[in-house]
Amino acid sequence: MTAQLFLLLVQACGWTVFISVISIVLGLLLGTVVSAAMLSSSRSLALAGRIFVSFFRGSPLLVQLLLIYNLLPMLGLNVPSMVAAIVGLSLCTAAYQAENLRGGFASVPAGLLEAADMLGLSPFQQFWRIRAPIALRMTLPALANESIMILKASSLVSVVGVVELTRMAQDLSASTFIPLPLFAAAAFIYLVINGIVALGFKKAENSFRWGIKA
Amino acid sequence: MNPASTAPAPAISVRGLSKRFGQTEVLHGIDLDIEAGRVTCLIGPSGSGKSTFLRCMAFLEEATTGTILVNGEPLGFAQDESGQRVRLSPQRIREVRSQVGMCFQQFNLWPHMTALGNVSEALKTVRKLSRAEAEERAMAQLKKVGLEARADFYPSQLSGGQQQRVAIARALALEPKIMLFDEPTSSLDPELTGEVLNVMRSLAADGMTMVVVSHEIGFAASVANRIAFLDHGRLLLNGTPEDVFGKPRHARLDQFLDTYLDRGAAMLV
Amino acid sequence: MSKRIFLKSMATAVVALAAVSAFAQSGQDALERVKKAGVLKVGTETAFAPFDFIDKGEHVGFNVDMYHEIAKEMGVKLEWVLLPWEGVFPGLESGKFDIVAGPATVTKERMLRYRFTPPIADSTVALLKRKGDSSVMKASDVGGKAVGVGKASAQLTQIKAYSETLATKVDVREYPGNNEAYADLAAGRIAAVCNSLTNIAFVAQQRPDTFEVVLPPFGVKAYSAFVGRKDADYAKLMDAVQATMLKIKGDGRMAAMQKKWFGQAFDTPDMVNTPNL
Amino acid sequence: MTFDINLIYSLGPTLLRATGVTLMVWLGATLVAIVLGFFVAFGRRYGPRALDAALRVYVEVIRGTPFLIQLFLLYYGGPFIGLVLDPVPAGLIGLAIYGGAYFSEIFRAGFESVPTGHIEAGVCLGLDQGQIVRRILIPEMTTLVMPPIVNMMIVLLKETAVLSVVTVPELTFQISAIGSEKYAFVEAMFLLACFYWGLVELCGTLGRAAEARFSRLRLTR
Repeated sequence: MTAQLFLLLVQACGWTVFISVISIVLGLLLGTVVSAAMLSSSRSLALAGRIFVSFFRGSPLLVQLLLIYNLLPMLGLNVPSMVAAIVGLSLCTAAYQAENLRGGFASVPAGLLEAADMLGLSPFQQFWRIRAPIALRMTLPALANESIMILKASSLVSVVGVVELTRMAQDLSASTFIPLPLFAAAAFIYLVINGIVALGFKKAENSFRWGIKA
Repeated sequence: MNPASTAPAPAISVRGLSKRFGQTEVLHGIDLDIEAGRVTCLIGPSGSGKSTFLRCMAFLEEATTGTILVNGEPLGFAQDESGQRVRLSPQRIREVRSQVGMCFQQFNLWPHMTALGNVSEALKTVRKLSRAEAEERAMAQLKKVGLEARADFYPSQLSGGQQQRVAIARALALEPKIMLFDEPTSSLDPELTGEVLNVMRSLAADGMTMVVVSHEIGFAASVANRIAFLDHGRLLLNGTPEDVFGKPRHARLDQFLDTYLDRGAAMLV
Repeated sequence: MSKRIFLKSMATAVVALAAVSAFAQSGQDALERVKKAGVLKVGTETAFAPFDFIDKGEHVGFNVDMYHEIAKEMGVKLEWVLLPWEGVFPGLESGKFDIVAGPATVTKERMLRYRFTPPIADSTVALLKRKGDSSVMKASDVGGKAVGVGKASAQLTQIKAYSETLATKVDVREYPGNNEAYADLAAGRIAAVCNSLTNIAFVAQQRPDTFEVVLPPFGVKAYSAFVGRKDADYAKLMDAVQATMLKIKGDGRMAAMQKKWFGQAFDTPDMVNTPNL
Repeated sequence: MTFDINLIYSLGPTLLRATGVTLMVWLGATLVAIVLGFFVAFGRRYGPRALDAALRVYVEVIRGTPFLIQLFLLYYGGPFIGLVLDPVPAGLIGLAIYGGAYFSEIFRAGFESVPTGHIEAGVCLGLDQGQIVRRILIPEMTTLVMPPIVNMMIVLLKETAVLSVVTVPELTFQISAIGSEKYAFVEAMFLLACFYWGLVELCGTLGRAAEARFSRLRLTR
């Protein structure tokens, strides 16, 4: 295990972080929409939301990525590797985040919204000023967990041609045949990244305590 | 305005109001006028429908039949030319409802905003005031309820009584003509009810039209100008405290006072 | 979600897949498309030394040199699409690239689905053992011992057939990939790994302190080649690649590349039409 | 694109066996992981400070690294420190260690939700430690921890696919073989999606039924 090999791993982890961060943010936005659909009074909208969540949580991410990368071109939409990776990971995490947020939205006490209603806040204002911040704060620990899950799951995007950390470790061990040190080094890098992410979320949780003691 | 008129126009006028949840009818054809500038107390056993009735007057519950006029304007539903009951536009509902403020049993303060944030929120988002102006007005309201020193505290850092006073300030900030109180002291420790009742007393003294659902019979007897007694979704009694509480008493009321009230309060009346 | 909805959505997925595959049948001729774009796209996996691998961060190997020559002869540029092996064939089917490097051992079963180019290497199998393991000196010594091999690979067929010829059968262990088998050989669970000589010679050369090749090779003659599609619209492209490769083979360039990457030149046939496997 | 449906039929018995292996490893590992997670959470909350610190390292390292890498190091690295495991035990142990870290976090939240007053009440009534755990802690937190446990079980079910890397003959290992043997990669992909989606839906349905049952029990008691 040379410094040069380790440097290659560190470079590859750049893609891991890049793809994961974009996917988590996109997944949060899409997840909000999907959870709104699931909570909506329209039955077909709620059903569509449920099927989305069921499929993207239920089938292997590997298969989802292969479908996006290989099926869309047949429909005349050629997606480059990076786009397929981000779309696939975003859809998958959106399904998980939608479930989290659904719980968060449901747990915002109805009275808080009645109070807003009495004061004349429009439904839109009620959602963005009252409901969303509280739900997001309540699901922040779950979002932290999901972010770490996605950082780890991003190792699968190599199947659509993005060489990230795990794939680089595999590729390098297939030419140097020293897999154990390479995999241990990759594990170490994941641990460092995830440690930073966990710390960041702890900080965020602490700065949005709203006077509630830990 | 008109000294000749003994009965001023009612602030809220309820006619033939019924409410059903699924198969169960919880309110049966209630007629009631809420007088302007007076305090009306709704009392009754649990499950008598008094909270539901109050929530109908706030349009948080939609009455199944009947009409509610707020200062002469229909709330939520109106009769069209053919006498058909039609739902008004959300815009119109909001306009009429803006005359009504409400305080809840659970305060319902928004946990992610400070006391000042809670009070100034609607001034900013609904009244579209500038931040500075909204906060200035909010501060004045907090001062009224004696909490200007707690402006930067989050609800979780305030006692129950303080939270309810912030909630009152929040409702008053929009300058409603009528204030509805839904059991404002029920979830407070006994030693904290006083501060809330004092705020309500001074509000009454300022001439605010108030409708209060309460178990505080002492408060009802001493502050209210009118008492309405509900039982099983029907308005059984409606009159001055002297009329209602004075002897001879209605049998159901007597039973209620015996069962539901602590002896101390019952002595008062 | 109820079972009915699940079945319904599964059925929809099947129909969609069928519709998509029907749609994909009708395409422009592949050779015309490649010529027009001026680019030949090649898909491969970079965990298959010495054919395709990563050295100092660069994709190198026999395939890189070989396709460089093919593209040059055809007058087009070369574009690599690097995927893990499980992503390579779906990519070929969906037209992400025009041909696969690989290579793969030519077998009857695989010829049913794909078209092979002229072979590029002898893929006769041999054994890789731990350095200095005196209990395995020749291939037949693995009788009664555990031998690792890639799951469902051509080498699996070879070692199984070979096992039948021995007095005590070989304990054949199947691995998801060759690299896991090498790792387990180092870990000591197995006595040897069975793979193409070209691959294991490279492994032993990279880690001479750990591994050692058991010579001579055994089993039936087999060859490995690049893989392309059998569809009609790919016929001209595959013909062109085939002709180009035979030209490169004919003038000795292929032998030179084999010498560079495998340490020896192979005597391969122009085409494998009836493989032994 | 070629799609050969007959391939799928011919694989029937193999797939049935592979499903069996997947379910067996999954259920076995889940069981061990839940027990492990419970004791880790218990040790962290009620044990000495040093134990809490040590267990915390375990939880954070396991949650911070991909399961694939953990399993690879356990199976192929283990023999270098004298730990030689067969594929199925290695898969079971690896999955259990992985799941245990996550379950311990779920139980930690569960323990925190039980008011100390309830435990003190038990102590006052003279219950011993085991009785307090069995009769107060576990019943009280069941409703809270059931949904995340079901969720985690689904995650573990999908993670069993990784066991193919240490040659456990489960679904992914067997299905991907039809890819490498017959080069039928598209069929393999389709089958993988169907099998896992089906299993996950089944697990989710059973999980919800169990949740409903548990919460009914709580209400009627």
